[in-house]
Amino acid sequence: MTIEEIKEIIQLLVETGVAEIEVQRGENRVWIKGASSGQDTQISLMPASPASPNSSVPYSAAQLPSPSLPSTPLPPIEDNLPVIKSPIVGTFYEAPSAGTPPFVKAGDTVQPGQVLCIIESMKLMNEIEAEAPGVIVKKLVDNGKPVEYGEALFIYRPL
Amino acid sequence: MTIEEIKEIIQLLVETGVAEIEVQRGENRVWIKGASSGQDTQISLMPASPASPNSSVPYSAAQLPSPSLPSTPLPPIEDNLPVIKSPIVGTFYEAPSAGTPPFVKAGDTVQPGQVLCIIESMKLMNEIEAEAPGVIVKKLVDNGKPVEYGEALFIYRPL
Amino acid sequence: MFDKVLIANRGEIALRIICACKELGIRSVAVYSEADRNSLHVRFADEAVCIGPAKSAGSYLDIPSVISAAEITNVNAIHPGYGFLSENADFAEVCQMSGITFIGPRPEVLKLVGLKQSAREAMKTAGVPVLPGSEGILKSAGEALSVAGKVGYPVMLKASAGGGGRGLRVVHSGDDLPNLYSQAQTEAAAAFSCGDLYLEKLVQDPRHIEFQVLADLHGNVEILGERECSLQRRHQKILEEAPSPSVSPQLRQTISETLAGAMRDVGYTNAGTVEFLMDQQGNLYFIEVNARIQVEHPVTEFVTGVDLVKSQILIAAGEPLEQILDSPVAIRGHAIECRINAEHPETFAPSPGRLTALNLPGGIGVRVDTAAYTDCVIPPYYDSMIAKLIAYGHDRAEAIARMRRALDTFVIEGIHSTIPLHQKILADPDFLAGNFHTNYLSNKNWGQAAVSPG
Amino acid sequence: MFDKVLIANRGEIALRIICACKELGIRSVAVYSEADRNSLHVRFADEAVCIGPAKSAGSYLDIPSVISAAEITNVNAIHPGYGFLSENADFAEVCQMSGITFIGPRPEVLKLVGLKQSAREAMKTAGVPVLPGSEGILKSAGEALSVAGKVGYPVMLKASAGGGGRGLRVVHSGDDLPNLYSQAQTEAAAAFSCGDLYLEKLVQDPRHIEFQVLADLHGNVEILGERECSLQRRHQKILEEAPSPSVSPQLRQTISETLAGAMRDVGYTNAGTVEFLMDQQGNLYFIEVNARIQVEHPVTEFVTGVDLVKSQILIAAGEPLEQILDSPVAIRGHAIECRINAEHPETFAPSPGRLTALNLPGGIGVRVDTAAYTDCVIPPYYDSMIAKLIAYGHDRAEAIARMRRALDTFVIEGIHSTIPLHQKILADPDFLAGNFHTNYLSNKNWGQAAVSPG
Repeated sequence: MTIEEIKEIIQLLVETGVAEIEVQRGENRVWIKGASSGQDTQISLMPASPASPNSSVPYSAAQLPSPSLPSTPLPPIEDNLPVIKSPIVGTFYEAPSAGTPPFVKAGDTVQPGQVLCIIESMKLMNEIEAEAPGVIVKKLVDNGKPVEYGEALFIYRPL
Repeated sequence: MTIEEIKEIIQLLVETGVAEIEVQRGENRVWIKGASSGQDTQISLMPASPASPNSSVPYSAAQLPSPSLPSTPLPPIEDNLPVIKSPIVGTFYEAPSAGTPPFVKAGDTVQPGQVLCIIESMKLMNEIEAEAPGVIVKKLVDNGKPVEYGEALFIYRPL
Repeated sequence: MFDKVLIANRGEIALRIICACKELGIRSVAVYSEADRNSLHVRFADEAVCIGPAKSAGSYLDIPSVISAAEITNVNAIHPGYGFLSENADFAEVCQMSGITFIGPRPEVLKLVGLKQSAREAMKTAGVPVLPGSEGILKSAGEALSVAGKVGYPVMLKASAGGGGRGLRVVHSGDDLPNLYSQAQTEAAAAFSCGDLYLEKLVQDPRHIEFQVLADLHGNVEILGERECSLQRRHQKILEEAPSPSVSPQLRQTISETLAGAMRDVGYTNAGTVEFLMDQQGNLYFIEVNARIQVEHPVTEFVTGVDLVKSQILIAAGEPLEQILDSPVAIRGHAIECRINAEHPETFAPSPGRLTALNLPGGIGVRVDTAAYTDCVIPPYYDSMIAKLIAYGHDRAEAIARMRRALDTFVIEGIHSTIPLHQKILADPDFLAGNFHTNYLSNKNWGQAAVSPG
Repeated sequence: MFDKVLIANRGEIALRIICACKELGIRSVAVYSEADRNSLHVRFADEAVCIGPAKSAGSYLDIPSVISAAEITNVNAIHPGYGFLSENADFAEVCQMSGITFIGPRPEVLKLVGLKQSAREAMKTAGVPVLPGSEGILKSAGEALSVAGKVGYPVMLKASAGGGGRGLRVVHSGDDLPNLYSQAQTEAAAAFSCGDLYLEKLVQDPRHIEFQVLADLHGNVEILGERECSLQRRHQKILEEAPSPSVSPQLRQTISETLAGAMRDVGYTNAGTVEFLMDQQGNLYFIEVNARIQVEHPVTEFVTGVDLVKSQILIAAGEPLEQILDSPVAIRGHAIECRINAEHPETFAPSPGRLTALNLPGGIGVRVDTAAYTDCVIPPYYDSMIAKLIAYGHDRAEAIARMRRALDTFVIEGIHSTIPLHQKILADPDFLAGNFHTNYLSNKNWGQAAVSPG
């Protein structure tokens, strides 16, 4: 691998905001970790508000009044499992109506098309369905709470 | 991998802000980690104005009207030899008076205390003396030209 | 007064409105797309809700998402800013039905002034000068030919629902008219789902001049002078000033009085702008109403001392104008705004990307409205404006000198910007002499500006 | 008019003066120490000369270096800013001898007003109210005892050449006086090479109020209203406003008229500030003349519309005041300045270092004077001010609301700043009521402010 090629890779790193890259060609190997500026690119894709005080997010929450509504504090993703996100803004309901049991609970196996919850938006009840078979690992939002676009609703394990 | 190539990689590291890099070629391997804060400090000590267009100095000369007086464009230091700098602001004279030969010229060996040039400041003629024995390699300022504090006047080779 | 206001916009205008809310002690809710997660309007609002993906059709333009965000955050009112949903009568109507105050005119007034031909009729009735042209919508190319014969060529065919130059054709002779008529009709139908056209006399090399309106809920209307917006590229304003170097105090007063009556007659409320063309004899002709806060509102704020965005909120909350404004509002000094866009200064090619270095000018007489910061990313999804740079002076010469030094100390690296173009304009003898019109930039060959006036 | 001006200063004031030069079409020369190589004043001046090492004694305070820089760049004039050489009569004299215009008062006037006791005498003669105290320099502790007995305790012993609290002692009874007298004398001699002392009655919990003066080379003097500078920590101003909430129009007019005569009598020229203490009955007493532009000049600029730094340059170039100022200069609205220092907001411990993130507030009614940028370094060698944040409003309430939102959107990371202290002040009922004096901060226990008034 020539210096020119390495330069190109670094350029890519800086431009795309990729954090680390490792390239191996036969016996040649290069490993690069983007730094302060490379990290920034990553930061620009991170959730804005729940920055921990020691993070290097441009404007850290420590010095700023953080918005009271959580701007998508991405939940700790247990074991790197995927999440089911809200496709709309609205109010989350776990059950068809008050007093009835929830559509799903942790441990349930769900099939494609199965209703997982309702998001109420402009008085309309939107049923959110499972897209693939899986097991619900955890419900992330409390009943009746507002959710943003893209907010994680459930952690699930695909089957 | 030659030292020259390693130098180039380090240069790249400094310019792009990459944090770490590892390059392996066959049995050769080099791993470099940029000094997170040290790196910045280094940049902040770089000359501000004569920044080359591809440098990462905060505001590059390419996009800015550069000051017409050279803000100490550190001259190319030939073979990494030391320079003798001006201790004051003023006008540089290579000779005691017009028409007389210069105090020193390239190739001259100078002794401590020997006068190298005059810097005129507020009508006062300040004689600049050699501090250590050496050979003058190059005069960097033209006769009668203004010099800043810290501006390089001569390149010399210590004896 | 409102407790909490949602700002249905992004960028500098969202931040501008958040600042107005903070000054009034009102809590603010930002909405944002996934591309704007790290934006300053998200950072500085009291609350923020992600409403959709980067593309504005699914976020900033999506009425259900915006209304849902307003409902889950329990706001009293929505400020729409400019662009996006700001002049959307449907949106204003949904707000009304949802019990949320829309900070802008009533839906029916938005509808009236949004249709160019009906706005023109209303203004004409109230005595505001309009361009000679068709009475209402043209029924056929034949009618267009007959009207054009009466007002004299060249004429313009315009889409009634139009904007941005779509459905617009310049006609130089009757021979070309039938062809151009059907082209314009097809284009208008495709762009606005409405092929209605009308016809107006073409003004050669016009100036673009607009008057700022504030109207409260109690029938009081105040005109806060005019702005000169003739410097445009591709029908987009690039540099604005107040007052106009070509409007006399007499003309200002006459138009202001007529306009105040006209806006009262149509039931206009909140802030708005009435746009005029000025011909080479100095006559003004109404062209359209912009029923929202304008990008260039700060030049009016500088010369009148009125905070237009705070005024919008106060008006929507029911405050009468005499509580909001000094009486009488005086015009003092001169202000210029340069739009600093993420564009190549010569080709106007968009230049989105990361600002690797940023130095904002400051000091006396200089105002910057921006949501940019060092290391922020200008996304490719929205308009290209990075910042508005506004300079004020006792007179036009001082404002120009201030603007020049502000441009000299404005540093943007990492992307191209229109700063060099503005530096060229502010050194140009024609600009300095106030000698320009809407074709100024294209005549100078500065950038690839379109030739037809807007 | 000058072709080229050298700015013998650094930081925001150097940039402020460069901006004024640019607006007047004058070329500017920056000087800088090795620590300031990457400063914006170096970047934006037309030329820049390194004049010495980081420590100011060898650079910004070194007269031969500054004069040499002026000579090799062929400037017509030097603007000294504030601090450093700005009130140094020797420097002004060297400028004169070198054929360079010093933008400030004449050397002999600098000398006169620089000695507190002679300034006090001159003011007293012209009818400006001064504090009861000694007539001229005290000859002995015995004379001090006798004067103190007449004016009544507590009294203050002050160094004639003094400043910054050195050589200053508060005396509560005659028993303490002899000891404190010799302490003050020793301190003054060490600090200023002059042990001369004088004595004044101590005003309890005074307000600090100062009047802005402009005087041309033709004997015309204009007083541009006052500034309220009572909010101090360790004798250093931290927040200033104009006008003062405690000066009535009548008092302003009376003092202005008397002051104009006094400044004309002493042959004062260029910009200057006359500082007063106000006692709890609202009486003003002269304390000293600051013969330079003040840090807090922007609040006066906001309420008068006068560009004080441009005025300084025009005055030095011989322009008469009637060409520079509107006549009469009116005071409109209210302005507040917060000094944003690189200090811990509670301990006031200096906090030099790199600004890792910076967001400057902007928008309507907000002005920022700063030389800071993202990633710049605040060096430990000079004063700790990073930025001046100034907010303007129609009235004090609006100015306060603007300042609050400006502070809320001002982001500095990497070092500590006084932003949180200002946020506390601007939310404090006593401040909002205009109910404060120079001991306000120490009484609140906000920071370790010294107890004795300045």
